Amino acid sequence: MEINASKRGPRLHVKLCGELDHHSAEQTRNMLDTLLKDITVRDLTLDLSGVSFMDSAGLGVILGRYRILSMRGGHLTVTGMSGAIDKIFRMSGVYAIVDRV
Amino acid sequence: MEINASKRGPRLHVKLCGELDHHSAEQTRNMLDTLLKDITVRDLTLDLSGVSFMDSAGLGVILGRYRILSMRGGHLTVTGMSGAIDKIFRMSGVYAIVDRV
Amino acid sequence: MDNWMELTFPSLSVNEGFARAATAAFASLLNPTIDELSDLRTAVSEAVTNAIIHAYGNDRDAMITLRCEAEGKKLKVVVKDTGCGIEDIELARRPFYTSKPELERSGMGFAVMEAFMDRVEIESAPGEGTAVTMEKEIGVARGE
Amino acid sequence: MDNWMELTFPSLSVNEGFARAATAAFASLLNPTIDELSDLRTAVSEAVTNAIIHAYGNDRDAMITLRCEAEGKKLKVVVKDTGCGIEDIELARRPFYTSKPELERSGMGFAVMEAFMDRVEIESAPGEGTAVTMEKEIGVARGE
Ligand SMILES: Nc1ncnc2c1ncn2[C@@H]1O[C@H](COP(=O)(O)OP(=O)(O)O)[C@@H](O)[C@H]1O
Ligand SMILES: Nc1ncnc2c1ncn2[C@@H]1O[C@H](COP(=O)(O)OP(=O)(O)O)[C@@H](O)[C@H]1O
Repeated sequence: MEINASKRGPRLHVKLCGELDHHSAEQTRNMLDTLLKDITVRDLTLDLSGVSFMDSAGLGVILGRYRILSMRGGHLTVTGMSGAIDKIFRMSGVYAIVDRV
Repeated sequence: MEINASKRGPRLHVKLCGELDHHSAEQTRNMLDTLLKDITVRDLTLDLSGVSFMDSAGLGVILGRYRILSMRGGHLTVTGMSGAIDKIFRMSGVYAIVDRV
Repeated sequence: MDNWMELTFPSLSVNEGFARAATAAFASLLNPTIDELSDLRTAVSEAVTNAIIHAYGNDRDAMITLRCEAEGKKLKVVVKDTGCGIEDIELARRPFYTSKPELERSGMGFAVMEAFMDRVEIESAPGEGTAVTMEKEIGVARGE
Repeated sequence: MDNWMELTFPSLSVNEGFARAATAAFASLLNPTIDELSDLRTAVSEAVTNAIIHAYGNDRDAMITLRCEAEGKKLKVVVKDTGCGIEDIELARRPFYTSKPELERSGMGFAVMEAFMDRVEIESAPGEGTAVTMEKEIGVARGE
């Protein structure tokens, strides 16, 4: 997984590129959590337009980061979902807790 | 295999698109031989720029058509070879009997 | 075309992507739509990942078998392990249930398989292993 | 990464492309160059086609086994059949020799395998079958 991050005040924008499955989940999680160690980050936007594959392991990564952010009163936003990723998000009810643009 | 043919006098130009292996060889051979039934065809140019894969079965198809043409005093020309196809042609000495452009 | 393939590989996470690609390559022979291929890749990824994580834990030398069968437009995929097995299949199928929350598993694996395939059947015996059988009709979205 | 896979499929010509794709998907885990992947696909295609045409003739129900093993940067591929076997291996290896000229075989199959892989070994017993073992170092062209 390749990640590209940029920060502006409390907003962190991260673009993920690659396949987000169980194999890449741990590395992705670690990279994101390193960025989230900066406690001034309140709003994380995950740009998934470069994610060519995602299964429920990716869901776990996203829900885990949502928990970290909501504990500090922050928000998680997802963007750039392919049809397949959108299908998983819809069936799992993710859009009820995570913002989308 | 998809083939696209155009004729001008004794010259037949055929563009092949697809993978030329044993699986597609028979169909490719049949389509080419149907075109070669027209005995006014003397020069056949095979445009291989759309051939994404070729192995020695493809070599067999090309050498077979070369034989048909040389029996009627004609020529076979190949063009648009990828690096991989060029490698097979070089190692098998095809360029000694078949023209290339 | 009636065809099949059987693939065996060790339970390494790097093979999740390989299993997806091999299944997609086989399914391509049935002339699927891009969406069908994507659904299939996702479902296979869930089943293979479960074998790696749940059936075998950290045993990297255990083996997973993936079998695909094509009959007409119907594709059957069986993912089989000889791992720990599932005690309560009904519970396992329940959306959001996971026995490994500490690994940030979402508990949505079987739900995803069910949503992306036409039929999902689980056979399992504790201590012996699990076989997940999934079926999907190919070419439906194209209206064939 | 040390990894392997074993794939079994029936001797249908449609599986020539499938076998190439599955091998390429496995080899991709070794981070090959495009040329190396192309060489590998060609060599595997030759060996699988030979099993279909020569070992089994028109028997569509016979089985072919393709095994890949990765050790460091070395990839080993074994294509195995239980078909008619080869009487004279030295003759079979000779460029332009073919026992099936009526099928427009070029007799270049083994020569192509040798040109595209680092090492090719043939084991065969008449009436029992043939195993073609091929090796190629991956990442060489990249100068790793
Ligand atoms: N192959 C398997 N072997 C043993 N247990 C399994 C297997 N597959 C699934 N399970 C069990 O079923 C539960 C639910 O699976 P699933 O819906 O895929 O969710 P998750 O993988 O996120 O836990 C798992 O947490 C595990 O306890
Ligand atoms: N798997 C096999 N089983 C039996 N005979 C084989 C096998 N592979 C190759 N041969 C024999 O070796 C000969 C040479 O093979 P090859 O160099 O691939 O050329 P071709 O396939 O064009 O005939 C074949 O014509 C056949 O007689």
